Amino acid sequence: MMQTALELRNLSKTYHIRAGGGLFPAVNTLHAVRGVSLILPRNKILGLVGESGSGKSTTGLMALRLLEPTGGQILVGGADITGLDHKALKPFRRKMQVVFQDSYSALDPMMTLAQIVAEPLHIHGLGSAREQTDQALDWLVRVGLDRSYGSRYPHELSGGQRQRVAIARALILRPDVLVADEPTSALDVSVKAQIINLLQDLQAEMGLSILFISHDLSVVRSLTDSVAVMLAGRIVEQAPTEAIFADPQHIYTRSLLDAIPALNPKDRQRRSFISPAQIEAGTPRYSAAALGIPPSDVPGLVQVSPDHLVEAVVTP
Amino acid sequence: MTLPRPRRVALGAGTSQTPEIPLMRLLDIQNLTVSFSQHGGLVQAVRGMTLHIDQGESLGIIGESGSGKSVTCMAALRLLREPPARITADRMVLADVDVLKARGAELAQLRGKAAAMIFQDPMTAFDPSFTIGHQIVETILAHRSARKAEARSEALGLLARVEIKNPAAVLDSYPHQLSGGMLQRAMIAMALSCRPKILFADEPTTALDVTVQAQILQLIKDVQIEFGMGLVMVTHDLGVIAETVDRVLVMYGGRVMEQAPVQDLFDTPAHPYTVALLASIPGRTGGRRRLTEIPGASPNPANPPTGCPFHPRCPVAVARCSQDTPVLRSTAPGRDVACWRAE
Amino acid sequence: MRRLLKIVGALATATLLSTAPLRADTTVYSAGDSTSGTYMDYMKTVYARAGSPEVIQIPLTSFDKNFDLNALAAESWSQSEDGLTWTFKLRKGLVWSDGVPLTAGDYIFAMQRAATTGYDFAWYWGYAGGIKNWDDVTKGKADVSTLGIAAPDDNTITVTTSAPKPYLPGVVSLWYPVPKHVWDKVGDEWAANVDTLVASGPYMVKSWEKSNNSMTLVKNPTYTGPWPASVDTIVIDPSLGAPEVGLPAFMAGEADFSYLNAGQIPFVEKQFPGQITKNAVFATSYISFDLKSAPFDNINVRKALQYAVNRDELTSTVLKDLAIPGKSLLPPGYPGYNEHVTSQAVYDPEKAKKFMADAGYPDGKGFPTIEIWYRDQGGYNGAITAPMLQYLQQQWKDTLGITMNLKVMPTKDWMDGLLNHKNNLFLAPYEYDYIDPSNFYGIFYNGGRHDYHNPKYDELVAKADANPTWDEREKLYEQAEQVLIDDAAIIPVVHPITNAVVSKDLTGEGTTPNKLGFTPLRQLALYFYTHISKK
Amino acid sequence: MTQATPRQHGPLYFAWRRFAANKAAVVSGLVLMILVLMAIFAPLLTKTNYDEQKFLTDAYAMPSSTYWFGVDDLGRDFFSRIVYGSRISLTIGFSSALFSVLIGIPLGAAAGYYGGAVDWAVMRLIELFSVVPSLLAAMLLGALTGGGFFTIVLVAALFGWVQVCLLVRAQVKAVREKEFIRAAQALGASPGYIIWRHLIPNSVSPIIVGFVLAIPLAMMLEASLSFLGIGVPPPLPSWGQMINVGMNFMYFYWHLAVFPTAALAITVLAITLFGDGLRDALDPTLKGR
Amino acid sequence: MIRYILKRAVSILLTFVTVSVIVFLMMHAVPGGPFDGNDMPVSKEVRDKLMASLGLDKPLYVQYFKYMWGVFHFDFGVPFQSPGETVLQLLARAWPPSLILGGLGVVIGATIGILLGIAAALRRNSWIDYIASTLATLGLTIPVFVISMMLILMFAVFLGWLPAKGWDKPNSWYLPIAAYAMIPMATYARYTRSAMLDVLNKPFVTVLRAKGLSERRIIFQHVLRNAALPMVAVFLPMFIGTATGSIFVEAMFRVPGLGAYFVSSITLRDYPLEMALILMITMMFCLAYLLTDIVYALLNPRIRFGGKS
Repeated sequence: MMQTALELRNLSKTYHIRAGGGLFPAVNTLHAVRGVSLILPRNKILGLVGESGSGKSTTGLMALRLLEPTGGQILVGGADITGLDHKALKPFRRKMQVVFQDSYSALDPMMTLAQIVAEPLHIHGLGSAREQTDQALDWLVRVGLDRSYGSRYPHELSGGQRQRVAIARALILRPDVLVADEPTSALDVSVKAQIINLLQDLQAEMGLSILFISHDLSVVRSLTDSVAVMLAGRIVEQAPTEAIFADPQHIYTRSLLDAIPALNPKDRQRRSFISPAQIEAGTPRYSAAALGIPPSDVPGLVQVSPDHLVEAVVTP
Repeated sequence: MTLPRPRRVALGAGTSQTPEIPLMRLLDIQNLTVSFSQHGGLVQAVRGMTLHIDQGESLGIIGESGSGKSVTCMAALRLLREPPARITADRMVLADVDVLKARGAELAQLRGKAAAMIFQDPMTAFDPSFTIGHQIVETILAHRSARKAEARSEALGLLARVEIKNPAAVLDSYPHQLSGGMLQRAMIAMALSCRPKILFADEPTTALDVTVQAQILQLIKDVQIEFGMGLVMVTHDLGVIAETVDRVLVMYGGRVMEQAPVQDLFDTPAHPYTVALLASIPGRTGGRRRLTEIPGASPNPANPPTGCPFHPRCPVAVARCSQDTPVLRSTAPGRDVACWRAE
Repeated sequence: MRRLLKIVGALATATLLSTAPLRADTTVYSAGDSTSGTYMDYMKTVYARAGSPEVIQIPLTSFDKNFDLNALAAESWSQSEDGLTWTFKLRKGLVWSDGVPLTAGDYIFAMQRAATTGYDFAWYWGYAGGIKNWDDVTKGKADVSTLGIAAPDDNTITVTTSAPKPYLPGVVSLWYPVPKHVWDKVGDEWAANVDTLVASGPYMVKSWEKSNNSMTLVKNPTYTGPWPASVDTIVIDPSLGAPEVGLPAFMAGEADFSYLNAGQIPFVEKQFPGQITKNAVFATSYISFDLKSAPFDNINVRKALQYAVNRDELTSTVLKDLAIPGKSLLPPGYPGYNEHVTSQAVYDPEKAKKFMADAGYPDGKGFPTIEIWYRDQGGYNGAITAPMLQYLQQQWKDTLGITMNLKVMPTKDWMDGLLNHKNNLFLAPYEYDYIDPSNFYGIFYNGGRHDYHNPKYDELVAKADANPTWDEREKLYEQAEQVLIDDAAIIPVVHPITNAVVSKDLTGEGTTPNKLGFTPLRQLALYFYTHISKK
Repeated sequence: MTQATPRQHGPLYFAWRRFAANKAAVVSGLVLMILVLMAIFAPLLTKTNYDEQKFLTDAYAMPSSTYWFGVDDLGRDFFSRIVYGSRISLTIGFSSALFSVLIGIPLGAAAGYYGGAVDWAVMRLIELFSVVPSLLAAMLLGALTGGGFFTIVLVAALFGWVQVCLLVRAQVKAVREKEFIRAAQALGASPGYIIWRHLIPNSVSPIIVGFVLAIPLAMMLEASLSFLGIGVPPPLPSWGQMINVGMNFMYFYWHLAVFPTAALAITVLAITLFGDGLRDALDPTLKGR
Repeated sequence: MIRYILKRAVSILLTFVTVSVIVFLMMHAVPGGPFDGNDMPVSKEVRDKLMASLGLDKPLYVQYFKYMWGVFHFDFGVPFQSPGETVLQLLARAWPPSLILGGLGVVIGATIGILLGIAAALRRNSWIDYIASTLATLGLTIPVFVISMMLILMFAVFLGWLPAKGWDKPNSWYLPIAAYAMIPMATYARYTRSAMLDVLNKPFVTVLRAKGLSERRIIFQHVLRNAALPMVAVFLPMFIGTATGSIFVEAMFRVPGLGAYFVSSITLRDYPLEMALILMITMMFCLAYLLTDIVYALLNPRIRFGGKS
């Protein structure tokens, strides 16, 4: 049986936003994330795909307990970490790490690379200062930099190099789970490939499980084992990566795939705007009888093939 | 369209223009160099850039960050602050005007009217204190004598043209009230407002979502054809290039590496850098796999390598590559390559 | 003309002014005191009075520039056999400017009101006047009717004192009338309003600008007494009182005289040679100790400090033009001033050192760091205190090896510190209120201002105060001061003087020096304003 | 593998490079250094102590080769007093600035990091200080404490910390949103660790700028309070006190007012320009101009 | 937005009350009272009698509430140092000169300062910049009373062109206003320069240039408008700070304004006036900040219209 590295159960996040003026303004409730359930199997890379505002980053932050969920549970290696306080959470922090999109803001500009990479060891009090630095320098080598970089500062590096450092910092504690929040979207094409390869290599070496959050379907296709597509805080489709690319079920998934720029000028095509109404109208419908479940008017995830879930309306 | 005021015609006519230039040529840049003084040192962002664009033509400039592609555009409209920037060129003529000699009103007339530009981040490109409508109207009024109401109705039409659903509402909106995609449409509308002959698009979709990006690219392509403009699309994304332009210029380390019609570039890339770039694109085929990567990092503009800027990362480099800078030479009609190894 | 004057340089101003044509009316532009006072009523508020009430009301008596006592409202006075009761006869025919006769009742009423609702004056009439039952009335212990003053008829005032007061006629130079007939209608406000401000003196108020308390005084046509008005109009501008403001105004022809600060004197000497006058103050700046706490409970310490003061150097250098040596409580020229007393105030550093050693602090070793508290104020005191104290600070340090810190504070805080023994060293200034030695010696009488209690001193002062014979009194006061000197209770340091530049147009007795070389100027307001003339 | 330059420089090095390019700031820095050295080595530069009335017979003497800045009303060499005055005035400036920073940093950091109720409370406190007229409060405090050196430092610090606090708060707020803070949180770092290791080091620019710009404020406040009589007690030679005394002599003995005013103006000017230079050099938002 | 203003108003009211309590306590903690003598001590009985007559013998909190109750009814009491009028009357007579002086000073100073700042920002590092910066810094480095004294010496004493003091003649206004304007001029010049540079570095300015707008229009319509936003935040408070009278300028030029009362109310322990002055200024500052918030909101479409981000 496949082991679960990270599991999100029915996770949701709600914001209350005051709108308009007056003494008693309307309070709008914004459902940033609603009822997201995900399983990240051990030693696998799961892609979480969506556009800005789809709630994918919010989900990632909640998974790391960097943002308090409004509802639902987070399980790391089977243990529920949803309600744990700072102290109780600390051992779990070692098992879960994160890499962000903006490598510039992800590294403290006032610290040297050695200090940055050694910081996790320092926070968790692992080893002497010397050992910490040593280990940090080793990790710099491991992510493709030189030991001499240890005394440099972030601003002296290129974006790709900084992202390597961020990865080294994330992995020095040998976590089980890595949440990678758009780690390649700010990078140039040639560097993007380097970072994707580095993640692939380290994942394989360390048996890492990665939750890979991205809006870039091309990258997701090259890197992930399976994909979950998010739209407006919900997951609308989830399947092994090739299944998504080969056989997208949801109209939104299809529109996302359509929007990928052609990689050959010959494949240029006219594109048109897909409205929310079109998405709603295009939501797949499945017969309850065929699925053997009770019918419902509201969309829910339906299993269309063994690993393929899609948000669909179940009709009688 | 109203005619430009007589004085400006006279000014424009008085500037140097050589009779050999074909009437169609909108932009002609030869041997452009842009450098910035920084901490006492001089950083060369663009080194001997040559490009031209004709009426109705679309040119893509592709390159990674720091390759000098945006600086080239900014230099063409003299939008860089001088100093610290220093621009030299053997020739830089935009719509029959010598850009390097243009001053004050002449320059202002060049901008927006001869050439318009759209920028990467629509969120910061508008003045937050004024409505979209105001900013479009003022652009129109800056170049044409029209009544405010006329300009306003024209702005309304432009917003409708860029496929904004409720143009009247957007006209009276402040920038912060609109989404990035909407603002980028508004910026295109603003760029079109004076019927420019040439449109510079500097990474116009980088800050946008995938689906929005596709729509904006489509829109740019549509209006380019409709208005018969020349288009310069600056991007780091090969996909965008593939989608939008006819001819491509590949830049690296402040230099042009290769120039080719877009189909030829994708089919038969000539420069090793172009080859490597195309190979490193993720997601071209199905299945998890390692990508072909270009080792190393882009050159540091403050301390560029000698010879070919790509030689430290080039898989086929020879000794000569590190010493002599290859010149851009024609290998086939419409194809130029700057590589010692390319035939 | 005036504009022209301003355009011409400052140098020419003086000469031009002197040749300026005569004005139809003579107007004197003069400095005032208070910018914030409210009531033009001396008997209500002494320290925060507005303008110069002493010019518009007529006191019983007043001093002239030679400090001789003149009869003003009182035509004559006499002392009873036991010396306890004084009878003042008012001049006949005095009227208020509204035509109502000025009567003894107006004087009595003024005093009764001061005893019940005033506070500024409460100490004066008890301490200087010694009026019977005064203290009990002010404290609310006795009814105002028991006060030792009475008006047997409209022209007679009797004053009963608790002890004989031979100098009482001088004390009553500060006794001004209050128009009871107006007060009955509008109360204290009578003195805050030009319409109700009836005058009994040589001048009356024509206009009063409340915002800065500047006022215009004109001749009081109903005035029949001595010292009549000598100019038509007086414009009093309080802001001119400060030398920094007064001098520019003087130079611009906007003031007829101006006080000078130390920095201005050499400048004015050059610009206006011969026009600087020295003005009488009759004040003393002295050091006082808290005699009850260490280290100043030790008389040797006090003597050491006393002998270490070089007054002559102080006044010839640091306080040049600003003060004269203060070798006794009384200033030179003041009645009772005594050469024998002053001869003891010598500068003797060796003696000072010896006293310090005797006190147990050889070369100042072991002596605590002391702080001297002084008042933050303007005028002539403000001009001298800081430099004087810094001089003393250095001198005591050099001579005695003791360290002294200075601390300046508002008058209220200073008084609070003095009364409540919050510090043990003070610089105290005192300016006379009436011309008699008893004025100065009273400061130390029975505690007085400084909590100084010496039965011998009290006895001598009491005797001197009550003695009707001047020569005997003078001797007794000399003995009393000797007690102070022997006790080293205080150290008189300097007598401040003021300097002023006076326009050449301003002439008359009021601007010419007296026999001591001092000009009265505004210090003797009533005399000054009635003894000047303007070209 | 890369052609990056071999030398390693921290961000402060580049701030220094930017600073060094600003001529006015560098000159100001030099002037400031001279002033500080002057204050430290005052006894070596002067012929008398500041309170020695050695030249009573030459009191009020004008500047000359003997007395460079003349002699004051108390027979003291005025140059000595100006030089010693730099000690007093600079001490007031520096210690007030130090206290401002000591109060401002923790409050600003806490407000910026925790936000919410803490921020609210700190902002109310700041509001409190911004609606009270500072000079009036200074006089009231002066009356309460009796004035003098410490009152001035207290008052200057009491009203100087607000600026530092706001600067630090804004910076911490901005830095707090940076992803390296998120990363540290993800590592299980405590708020105290994050504030101390990340937020405060990254707020070093506003702290330095706040510190430097608080100095002239305190020095000017000292001059103002001296004018109102709550200054440093004589004979301590603070420039403000000397200006106040010298004003009375301005008609003739101009040197008694001009030299301390010039000393104060030059110092305040130097510190202000120095501070401006520092801010320009340290403020990343103005980078690359 | 109304909600936002109400919230600010409540918080500012809270601040106001806090200030009043603190000031009241501090005021009474200062040693000495209004009836402590000047030249000679006043006997305890007399003082007690007088203190009781003004209610100063009551517990502090009673005095505080009594005073604030009066304030609530616009009754600020009677100033001890000027008992012939109420505090309100005193303010009504002493404030106008301060208001005129401060108002004109700030407006003139700010106008010149803004122009200097604009010039300095547009010609960065040119001689204009240096001159403007020097002028601006001068106003902040020389104490205002020294500037006043220099003006008096120059124009009143040596040139004799203008009167050295007073407020009654029109030409007596020039010098104090000039002295007064120095600080706002300096502050505004510095502030404008940095605000302008800030905006000039914004990306949208490049866009405006790319649109072909004239430099003049870019500066005067767009850059100034955006730079004005942060400048608005300092204008009103500064206006209040000076419109209530500068102790220094008014003292030097003998302007019969409020300035002198700040000092005298404290040294003379004139509690009603002291309290009234502080409350008044505090209230005005509070209102100024509130108004600033409102104006800021009105000028800033982000707050005015809410919306995204």
